[in-house]
Amino acid sequence: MADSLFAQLIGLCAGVLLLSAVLLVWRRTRSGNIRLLSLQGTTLAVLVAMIGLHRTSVETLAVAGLVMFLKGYLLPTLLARSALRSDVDRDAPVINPTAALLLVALLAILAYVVSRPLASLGSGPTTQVVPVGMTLVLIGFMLLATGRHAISQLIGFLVLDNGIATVAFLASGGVPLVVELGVLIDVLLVVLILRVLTGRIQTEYGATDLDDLTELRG
Amino acid sequence: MNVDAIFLAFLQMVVMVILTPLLIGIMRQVRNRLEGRVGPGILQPWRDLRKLFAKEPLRAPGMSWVQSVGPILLMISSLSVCALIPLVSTIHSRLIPGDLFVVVSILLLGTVALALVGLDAGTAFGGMGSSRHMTIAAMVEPTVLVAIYALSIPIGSSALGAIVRARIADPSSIISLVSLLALVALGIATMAETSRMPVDNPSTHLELTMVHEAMVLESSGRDLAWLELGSWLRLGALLGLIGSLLLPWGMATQPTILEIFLGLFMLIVKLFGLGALLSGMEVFLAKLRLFRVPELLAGSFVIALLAVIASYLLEVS
Amino acid sequence: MNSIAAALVAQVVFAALAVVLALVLPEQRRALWCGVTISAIGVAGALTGISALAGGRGGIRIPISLPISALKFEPQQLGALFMVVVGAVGAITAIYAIGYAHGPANSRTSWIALAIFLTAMQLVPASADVVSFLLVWELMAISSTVLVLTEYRHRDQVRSAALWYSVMTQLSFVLIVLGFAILAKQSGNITFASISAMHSHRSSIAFVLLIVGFAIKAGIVPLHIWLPRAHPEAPSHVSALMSAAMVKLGVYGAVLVGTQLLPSGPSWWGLLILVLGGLSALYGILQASVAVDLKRLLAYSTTENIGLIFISLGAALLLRSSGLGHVADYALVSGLLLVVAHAAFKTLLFLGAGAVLSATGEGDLDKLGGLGSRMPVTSATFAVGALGAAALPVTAGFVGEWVLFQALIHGAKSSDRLLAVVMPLSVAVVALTAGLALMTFVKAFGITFLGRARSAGAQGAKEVGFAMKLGMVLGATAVVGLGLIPGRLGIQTSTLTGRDSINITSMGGISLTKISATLNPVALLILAAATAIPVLVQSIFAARRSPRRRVDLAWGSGGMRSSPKMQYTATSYAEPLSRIFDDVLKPDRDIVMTPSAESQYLVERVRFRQQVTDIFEVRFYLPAVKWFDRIGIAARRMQNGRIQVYLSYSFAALIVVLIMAVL
Amino acid sequence: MDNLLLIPLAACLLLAGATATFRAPWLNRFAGIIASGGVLVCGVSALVSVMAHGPLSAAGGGLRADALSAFMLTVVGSVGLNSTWGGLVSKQDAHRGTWVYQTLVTLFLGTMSLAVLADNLGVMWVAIEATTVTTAFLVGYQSTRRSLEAAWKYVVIGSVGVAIAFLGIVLIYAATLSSGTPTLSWVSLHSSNLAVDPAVIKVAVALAILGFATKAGLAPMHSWLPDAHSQSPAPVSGLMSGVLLSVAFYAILRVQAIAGSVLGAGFVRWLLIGGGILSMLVSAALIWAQKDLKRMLAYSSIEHMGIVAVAAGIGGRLAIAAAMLHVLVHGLAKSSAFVLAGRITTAEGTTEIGALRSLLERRPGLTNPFLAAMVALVGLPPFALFFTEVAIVFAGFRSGLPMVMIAFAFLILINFVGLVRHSTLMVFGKSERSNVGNIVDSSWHGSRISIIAALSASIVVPFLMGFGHVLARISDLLAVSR
Repeated sequence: MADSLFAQLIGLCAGVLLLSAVLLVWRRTRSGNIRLLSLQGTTLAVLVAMIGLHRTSVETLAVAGLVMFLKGYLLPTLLARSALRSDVDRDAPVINPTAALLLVALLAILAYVVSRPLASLGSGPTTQVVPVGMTLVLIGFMLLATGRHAISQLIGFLVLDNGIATVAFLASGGVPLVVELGVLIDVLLVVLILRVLTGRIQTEYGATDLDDLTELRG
Repeated sequence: MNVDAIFLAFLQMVVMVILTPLLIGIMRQVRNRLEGRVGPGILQPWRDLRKLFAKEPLRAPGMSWVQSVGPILLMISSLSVCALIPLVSTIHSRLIPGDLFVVVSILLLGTVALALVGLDAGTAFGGMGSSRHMTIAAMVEPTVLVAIYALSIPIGSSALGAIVRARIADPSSIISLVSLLALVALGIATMAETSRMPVDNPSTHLELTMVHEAMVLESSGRDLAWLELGSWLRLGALLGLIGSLLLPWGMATQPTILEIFLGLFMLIVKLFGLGALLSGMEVFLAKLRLFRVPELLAGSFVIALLAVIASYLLEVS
Repeated sequence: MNSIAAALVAQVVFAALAVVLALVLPEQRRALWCGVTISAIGVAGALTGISALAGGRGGIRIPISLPISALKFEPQQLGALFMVVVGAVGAITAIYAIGYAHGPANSRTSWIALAIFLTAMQLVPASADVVSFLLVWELMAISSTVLVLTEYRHRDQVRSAALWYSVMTQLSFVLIVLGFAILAKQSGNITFASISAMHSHRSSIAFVLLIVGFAIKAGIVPLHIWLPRAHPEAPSHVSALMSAAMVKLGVYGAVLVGTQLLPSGPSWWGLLILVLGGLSALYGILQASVAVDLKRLLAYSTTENIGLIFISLGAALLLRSSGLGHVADYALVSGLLLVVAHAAFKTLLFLGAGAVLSATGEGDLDKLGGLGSRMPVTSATFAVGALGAAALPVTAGFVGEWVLFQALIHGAKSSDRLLAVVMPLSVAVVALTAGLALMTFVKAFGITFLGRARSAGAQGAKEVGFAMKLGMVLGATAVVGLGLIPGRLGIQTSTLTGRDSINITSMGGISLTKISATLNPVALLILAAATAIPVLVQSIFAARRSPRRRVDLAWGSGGMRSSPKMQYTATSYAEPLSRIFDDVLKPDRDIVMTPSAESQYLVERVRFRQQVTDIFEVRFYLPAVKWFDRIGIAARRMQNGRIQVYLSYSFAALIVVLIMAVL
Repeated sequence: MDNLLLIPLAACLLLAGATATFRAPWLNRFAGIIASGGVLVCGVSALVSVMAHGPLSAAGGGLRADALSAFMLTVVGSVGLNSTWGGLVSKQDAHRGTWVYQTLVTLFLGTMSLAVLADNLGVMWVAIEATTVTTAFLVGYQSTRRSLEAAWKYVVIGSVGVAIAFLGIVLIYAATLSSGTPTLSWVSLHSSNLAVDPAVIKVAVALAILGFATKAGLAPMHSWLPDAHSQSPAPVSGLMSGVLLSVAFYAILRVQAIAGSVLGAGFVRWLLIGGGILSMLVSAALIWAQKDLKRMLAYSSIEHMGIVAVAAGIGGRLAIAAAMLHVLVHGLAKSSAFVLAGRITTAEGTTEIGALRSLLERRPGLTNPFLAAMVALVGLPPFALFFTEVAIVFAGFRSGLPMVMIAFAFLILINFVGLVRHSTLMVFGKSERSNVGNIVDSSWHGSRISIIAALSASIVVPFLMGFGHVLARISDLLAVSR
């Protein structure tokens, strides 16, 4: 594949990732967010696939497939399942969307600043867009810290994880396979556990609103 | 030298035992005369003592061995003080230099004995007297020490004999500011320690104002005799000390018969003179309220301290 | 394995033996055997000290797995003196404890703790490097805390006393660790030898840290706060050990720092110690003079005595720094003499207080009285102890204060304005302290043992058993013995100062050669005896002529009204004094008048209550505790249970760290 | 000999599998004990052979045991043994449900062993994340509202933190990639001749340390810790406080070593010292007015991790040796304290400090060892934490950090006061509830051998010279090589 095309496609994917993240911050209907999440996962998979094609390494392509299955399909569906159980679809965030979006802008700038040293990892289209991954990480963290609801925290966690994966693939074309597998499985397990816990919380508290989970203080 | 010193020490003891009752007699007589009364004559204290030794002491329930041991302890301390301080002569044994601190602490031993006697009977007034007595003693001790400390600085020794000898050698030091301040402080301390006016009224019969009398209230017979004689000796000794510091001339510096007799004579003159002076003053003094006494003592303490500091600063300039 | 090492090992072996005995023996046999073994520990410690004072060297080393040099226990001259003191006190108190310990004080725990406590105390002055010092120091602290807690079931104050004690002790530990760490860094090694080997350096921070740290342990005002709480609550033999031995180790630390680790300091170092000492001496004796609880009185008098010792130490440093070396030596000697003297008479006094406590069940002076006839041995020995505490001849306390006075009056070098002001003031402070001490101990002895019983407990008191009497008699012997022939000890202490500036006189007295002052207690005794002869003869003659007559009522200014209630109590005895020092003591008094039913002008009963609190506690410590509580409660909001808040902590940390990383 | 390293992992997996499948009663009771015993044996023998002839490696270099790993394996084994044995349930309590518990505990031990044995940073990361996975349900085991809440917070905050750590590891890998030899093996990373870009490594290390610090319970990422440790069953609390924190800290040490060989000491030192002091401050502030016994112990764990962090920040032979000793002894003491606290609170039916009174009179059997454990935890002799804390102070002054050390010492003091205050109140304080005043129960409510052994071990350890060599070896291993 031609380098120029590759660079454009990479840029495109990065753009989509960033856009989906910003939309996640903006829109607060849970079902919509989950769809955005699957979109993000898919885009990530595409990104990986393109890197694989560019490097012509089967391993990476396999990983791309795995990512597609996991982040594009499995995790969003799991989330959707547990989201169905809870009645309310809207989620009032701790801070209002405007402030959140401004915060996102700041985080993006921060991400660019802190990933300045990473630019030295080598020229080429991939390293140029590493900051996007950083931004995703920070946005994910922000979603986590502002989510008022179990599901929205899960979403935030997954965005953060996507961000890390993005950085991983962009900066280094993916860590060794065994580590990669371990990572994916761990993420899966964590999400499963959180889902189980959400279920139990649902049964205990009748809702999955995190404001109820403040009995342990001091 | 040592033998002479010991001999002189015992001489001083004997002389003081003979003189102090007379001293008390003279003081009372002077007072009586000044107040326009005839008075019993100066031998009355001797008669009192003889009477008391003849009477049987009473022992109330609750009284312990302290009642009989205390007075003797007081006597011992008073006599030892008389032996240790320079009265007739400035010669002191090398074994027991009349060290300032030793003398003061032996005096205090007597004070303690007196206070314990007061507490022993377990009556209200005994305790009251002893409490007041100890409070005053506690306040007096620093004054005495600091005052004599002030006098001892020029000599650089705390032996009283040495101090007096130095003053004989250099009379000008007596009328120096330091020595005058120190002597004033010492005088006030003496009045307080020996419970004279204005701290205590020796001839009061009103229990609530008593200090010394309240302590001996329960004692009788020979116990009382010892207590009285002991306290008189303390007064005599302190007056004698002031005398030797104020007018050291004529005190024996060599153990020759002549000098000793001269010293004796001077001692008698000084004692009786000072006694008369003291009781003369007492006529014109009113007893202080007990809670005003600390002010007096604090004042005397400050004077003593000034004396010390002055002595340094004067030496510097 | 030379003699000293053997003796050190012997102490540890005895301690282990005592622990085993305490564990295996049944309750009724425990006291005897444990007591004997523990006093053996004490004897072993004293012997170690003596042989080290005699110039013996040697010790034991214990390697540890951390890369820091091995633990070394090698007593030097100075430490050896304190080992003797601690060992002797330990031996006497252990013998006493055989008779005293019963109930919780006879439990396994408290015997084990006692053994460890004594051993640790003896090893503190033996330790030759910082880490082992700190180790035994903390062992001493924790075992003594256990001992203070002995009677926690009976009184709830015991727990708070133990808490205060452990907190203050830990504070002192922290300060000492920091100070030693500074010195260790500067010298590059943790042994005392290497620290004192580095010359011409003055780390004022280290000095202040160490002095304050040791001052806490020594019960110096305003850090004394634990002492009047812990001493009364502990069993009496433990109070004796703590007050006579453990507190001394704080002094040991201060002396060690002032004379060996940091010998060449500026003059304000000495001044600092001097001021601390003066403050403690005055405040301690004031509190003691108005105290109504016997053991509390003794505790405050400990503060006073340590204050005097600090005065002499401070004077020594001050004089040395202003070039009066020989007088400085005398000041130091007086301090060490006072250490020994105080150990002797304070042991005795606490043991006596314990005897009174166990005989009457009352520690409150206002409920005692008239014990002199019921408990002759206790009262006689207590009287000796009181004489010592009042620094009257012929006791050990008097010798110490005499040397101190000599040093102070000769320490005034007129060219030095500082000395010219400080020395007389110190003389005045010491003199006032001595006067108040006199009053305090007349009160303590008179109210307890003279007069008539003020409570049923005092009425039915019986003399205590043999072991306790033996302990007290040994103590009294020490007090008088050291008071009569101080020469030997004086020479021993003067060798610690490097120059031998003290001679022993023909009568075993002490003579300060450099300033030509001599003290011959024996001669004084002979003089007193000589003067006593005529007095006694006259008394005997008079007694033959007119024997005593018993009357069934004291005159009491002529009344049937004189009931024991009418005696002066401890409170009323100290009343004039507490009025004089009202501003310092701030006692809270209240008078409740209950009028009779008929008319409010007829008063049925008047009850007067007066309580003297410790102003330092009220003004500084309790507010500090409140302040900490407020902070602690405020801090709980940090952890308010909201996961979003927690996550934002992490988020903030992430951002900060990232920025740090790229900057 | 090298395959020794496979044993703990295999044993744990097999036991877990067996317990999950057969659910035999004896497995339901002893699986954890057997597993931790096995880990302990392997750890000690690995330590011996490492000291004798150098590092071991197995599974094609995937598993590697140098002195540090072997030591940590020993710590995992010993503390695990203490907790599991101390938490041994009686036969009748071993109902059918406990197989889940035992399986998870066994897996937990396995994952921790993997974390300390893995040579590859990635694998180490996976293992540490796996500990979160295995412990999540253990924290929520009692499935009360509070335990669920604790579990949720634990999983979310913990896995987020570890995810950040993964980002750091990814960047490290990327850095090596640019240097031509892509690797995550610690050995090759630690060999200082690796030409990597310090700027990248700096960011990477910062992220990795921050992430692992979350698991290690360092402030300000500590917030999950008191909830999780107070809600999980006592043995699990013991395990988590005693070793899980230390295993996470082990990861920090590894990363620090890499950073040291690339960046030098400075940056990470201040990161660790800052975190450590902050943790001690947090624990001091929150212990002071603490109301819950188990939370108090949890905060004291935060304090001790802070102490270890400061020591690691100081670096150098003495500090590192002290830190290692501290990790071991704190593990033993804290697990004993947690187990005993668990028994006390179950016996009393409350964890409220305000409701626990005069324990020594009423439950001497439980309270005496608890007191001993507390004495050990506040750093008093004869327990080894005294030596380590003193040594850390001295090391700090030696490497020229006086102000830090003064703060350190005073924070230790404040923590001491808080702990002693509450403990004395619970143990000696007069009981308000008159009706409970009269019970006297001197039984131990469970096995005592392990606790006695653990406490006496934490006394004698500083005097074992062989141990000294191990500590020396470890501090050489972690020594900053430039």
